[in-house]
Amino acid sequence: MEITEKIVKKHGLKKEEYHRIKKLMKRDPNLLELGIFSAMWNEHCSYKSSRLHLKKLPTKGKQVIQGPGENAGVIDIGDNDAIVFKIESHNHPSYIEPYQGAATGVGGILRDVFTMGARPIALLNSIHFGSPSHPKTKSLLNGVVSGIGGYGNCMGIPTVAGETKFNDTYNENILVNAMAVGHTNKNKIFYSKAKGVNKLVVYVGSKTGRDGIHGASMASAEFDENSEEKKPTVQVGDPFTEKLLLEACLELMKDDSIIAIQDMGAAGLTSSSVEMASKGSLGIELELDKVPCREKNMTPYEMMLSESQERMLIILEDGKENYAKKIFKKWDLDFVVIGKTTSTNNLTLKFHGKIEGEIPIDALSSKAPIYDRKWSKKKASKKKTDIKKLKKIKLEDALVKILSSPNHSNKSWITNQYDQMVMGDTVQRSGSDAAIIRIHNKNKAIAVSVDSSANYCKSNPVSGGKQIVCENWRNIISVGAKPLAITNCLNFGNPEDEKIMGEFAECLIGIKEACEFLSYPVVSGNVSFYNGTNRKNIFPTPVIGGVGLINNLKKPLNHNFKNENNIIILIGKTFGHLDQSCYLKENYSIHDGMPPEINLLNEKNNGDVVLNLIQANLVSAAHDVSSGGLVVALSEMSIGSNLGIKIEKSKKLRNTAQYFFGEDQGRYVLEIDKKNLISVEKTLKNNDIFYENIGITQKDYFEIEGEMRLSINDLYEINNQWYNNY
Amino acid sequence: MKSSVIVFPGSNCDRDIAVALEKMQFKNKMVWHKETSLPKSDLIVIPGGFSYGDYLRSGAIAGKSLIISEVIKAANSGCLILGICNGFQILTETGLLKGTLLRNKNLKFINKDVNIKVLNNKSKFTSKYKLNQVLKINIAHNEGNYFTNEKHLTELNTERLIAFKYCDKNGNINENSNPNGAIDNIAGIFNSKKNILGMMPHPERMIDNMISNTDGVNLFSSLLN
Amino acid sequence: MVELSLLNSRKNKLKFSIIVTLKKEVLDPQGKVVQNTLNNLGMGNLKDIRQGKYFEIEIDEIDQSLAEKKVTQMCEKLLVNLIIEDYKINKI
Amino acid sequence: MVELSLLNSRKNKLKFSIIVTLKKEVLDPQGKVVQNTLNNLGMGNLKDIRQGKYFEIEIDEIDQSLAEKKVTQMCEKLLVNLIIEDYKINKI
Ligand SMILES: Nc1ncnc2c1ncn2[C@@H]1O[C@H](COP(=O)(O)OP(=O)(O)O)[C@@H](O)[C@H]1O
Ligand SMILES: [Mg+2]
Repeated sequence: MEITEKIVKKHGLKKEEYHRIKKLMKRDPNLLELGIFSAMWNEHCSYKSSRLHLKKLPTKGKQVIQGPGENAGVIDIGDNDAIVFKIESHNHPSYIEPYQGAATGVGGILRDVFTMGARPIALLNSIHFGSPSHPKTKSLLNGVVSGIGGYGNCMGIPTVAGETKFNDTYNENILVNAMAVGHTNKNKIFYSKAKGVNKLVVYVGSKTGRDGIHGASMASAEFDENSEEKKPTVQVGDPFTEKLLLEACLELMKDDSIIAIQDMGAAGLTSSSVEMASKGSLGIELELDKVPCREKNMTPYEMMLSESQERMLIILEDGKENYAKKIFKKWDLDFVVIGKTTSTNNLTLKFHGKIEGEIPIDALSSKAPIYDRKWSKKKASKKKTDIKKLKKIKLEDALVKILSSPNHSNKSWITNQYDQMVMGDTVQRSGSDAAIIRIHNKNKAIAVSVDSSANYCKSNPVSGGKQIVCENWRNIISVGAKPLAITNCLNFGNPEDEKIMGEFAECLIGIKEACEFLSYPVVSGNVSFYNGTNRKNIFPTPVIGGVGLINNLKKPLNHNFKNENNIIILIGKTFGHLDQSCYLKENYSIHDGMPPEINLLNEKNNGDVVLNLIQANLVSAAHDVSSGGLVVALSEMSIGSNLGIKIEKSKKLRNTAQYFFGEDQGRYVLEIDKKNLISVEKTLKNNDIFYENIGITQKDYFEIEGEMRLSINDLYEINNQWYNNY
Repeated sequence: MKSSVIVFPGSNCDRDIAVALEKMQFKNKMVWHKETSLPKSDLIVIPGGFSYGDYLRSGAIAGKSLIISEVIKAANSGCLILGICNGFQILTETGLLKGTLLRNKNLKFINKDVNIKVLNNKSKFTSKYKLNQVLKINIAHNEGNYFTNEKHLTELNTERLIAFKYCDKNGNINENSNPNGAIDNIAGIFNSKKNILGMMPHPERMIDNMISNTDGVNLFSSLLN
Repeated sequence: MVELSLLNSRKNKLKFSIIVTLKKEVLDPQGKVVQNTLNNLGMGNLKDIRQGKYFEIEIDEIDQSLAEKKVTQMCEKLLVNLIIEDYKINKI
Repeated sequence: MVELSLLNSRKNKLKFSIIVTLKKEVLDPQGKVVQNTLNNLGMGNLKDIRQGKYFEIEIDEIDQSLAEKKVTQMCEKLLVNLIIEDYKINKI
């Protein structure tokens, strides 16, 4: 069959890219080969638009065992324990079929983690929806949440943290990012680099169907008129099979049968085989007749491009076939030798005894295109809202408005649908700044959190990028953990648009700067471009997933107030920055202006000292101040605990709204027992930390002198009604 | 005390219950569902999870497995059997316990700490609790909505075969304290000989103050007596 | 009185069955496990099993074609996930 | 050859549908929610909705009555929870 221009286009390849393919192949590719190129050269697999920028991120550190480039990042948490983690997007599939899209997103990220030999111990998610009043939002929310729960619950892995946001910008393009965290012995990590010639290539897991054969299969519809059976199929998650796959893989990983292992994610068999061969500078030969298929008459094209879930590719040591097979049989899973490694440096595909396709591995990997796309800097917004010119709103009314808004309402409607307790090591569930998961059988724990701030990033990508790393760092610190490393999911619009590419480049500059300053390296991540429709791109939404370590788990900390009559201290300076704040958005629908500045020096100082205080057991509760400012942070500490506060109004700031709702960065609220006050203040002074004693905790009432007094019960109700009424 | 935990494909609270049993000094063995005989045990636990993905009906397929006929034999000869969550569902599917577990009334998976009340402490499973004691225990299930027919319900009541009911923190048993729609707020039941207990809440999640509370401990220590 | 309203309601009601099945090529994890189990239970001559949902709907409507339209609407709006499922409506 | 075996297999196979519904006296949480939702969607003339499961089974058997017996067995042994569910088998 002749490869026409139309077919090339349907495969998402540009004319120039097709020429490059012909040059690399030294001939015209056939359809199978073209499909493989299209899969490997698309944005998702090749990172062709993002690679140059990603390279600049700091990825090293004493704690880093494996940075980006493997299935997931790996960090060292001492005592031979390693933590393996990564975040990934499943935005488009979740918009089409929210339940299955979200479920398979969770399934995919779990495979990335257990491929490396780690048992998953926690799941997180960052989900962004359109406006609640958009007709699709409700069913998308329902579907996504039950899909995430459906998969994680069935696997028996606790879903412990996340974030849920609503914004018009996601009306036509929701974001569903899932993060998985696993634990393993640091000497038992498995990689995807093939080694040795003539080693068996083994297919394990579910059978291959015609699932998710993307644009490619649309192309195939055109040259085959009776194409009903060739329509791409939505991927359906099968968490039960994945659970079996997890147990079987971990069982096999107990000894040294595996040379390399790679899950079949996007572009399934194609990317997994090419990646293993490419990393090992080898060739790979597959006999496609042997691929376990779910459907009749599947073509090599379909087998290579299928995105059926719950499958893995393993390169086995010599003499281990029977041993390994037995394990997979025990777990009722397919185990089929489908090929071998070769010295040809080609991907060779055989079907019915004939070579149906042969492509140099490097043409698919190292020689794939990389673009230095044009990008333009964002102009700084000059707008500044003059707070004095706004109609005055009572503090209580403004607070109620925020606490009852979709974005700030209590998320237990969501988190109650996730099993947070299975595995028996969840020290801190959803609802605090970060979740805490104990390392099984040990007296230490990790803290995990995911965060994003699309509004900040939209108005100023550089400082937004910085801010989001800092907020994540603060969340980890607030539960008393030392932040170790992050993963990131970069959700952006169309990179071929200069402005969008600019948002991407500038966000990364910000992320890089913050990560460097805080020694908070990036060890894994994922880029999702083309979020949006036509010319309407989503706000730039980088999502940061952080992991921290609690070395001595004596008294885990969360943000709930603990006792009456304790002192409340605000760490960090309050300037009263209201532009881009949720106060202006929720109360005045004002969306412009610049986000608050980030002062990395203060950020680091404040964070380090707060962590010291917590580790010295001097803090009863801690919470970072983020969206909504001081008063929202205080409310959250009250609502969780049934204890109120009594706050004296600061005389320093003239404007109440600025003081209580300002979103200045680098701030924390601490609850301090009176008996610890002297040592706390001493430490703060010694370290030049700016702080204010703002009040005390008290029974039953949330009270700000001269401004408001509300019972905690009312506050709770206000914060809890939205989801239940939606 | 010797205990055995039956592991099905898709079980996922098997490790949690093993940790609890060992912490409470049981000599515990894990038993893979394909095995055809049981190690000698005083207590057999069928753990929570999603055996066979909960496909068809939760517990249905595990209820047909090889090892289950051994469990039934053991049960009939008086061995203590504890089914937690999915284990409870499996026990109803095998007929060892009557009734069934329907989908939660809100059709959603529910994970939270709920209160349950001890309605009968005259059993090998509950003797260490006080009568009417209110416990706080975690639930995590899709199908915990217990249902049975009138006749059996009467029997449960007259024979005092209801082990636990959902209640509020003050012990009130009503619609508001019923998380999943279970008939009469039933959270756990015995068979007529009271050597079998099926319950939706997870006592094995409540044995460690670092994680939750220790309201589950007495269930295990009752068994040790 | 009672009889009359009963009669009335009978006249007014039309009953339909709806069968919803997964599209042919969509993975059916449940069906797979059920088939294996039936095989293990010694029912080896089972060739194929497809699973689906069933609804029986009674609606207050005299006009059959109107009623059918309504049922179709219910299917498309709620009962069926058109992306992965097919459905059939029958008057019963 | 191909055609012959195809013919053969066709002859050997019998197809049945099974409809499994909750018994009348069993509360049907799902049905209730579906009914409410449909009402909220403005399909208020819905009188009653019952939900159930549907299976399509193909078995390797020429004798219809034997086949039916087998299908009944599958129902009673696995597919149906007789405590709460009723079932109907139809040849299709
Ligand atoms: N989709 C979700 N899944 C799990 N947990 C969530 C989800 N959305 C929000 N949460 C939890 O709700 C709590 C509040 O979230 P958020 O306001 O974003 O916290 P923060 O501002 O401290 O990052 C956190 O504990 C978070 O983990
Ligand atoms: Mg926080």
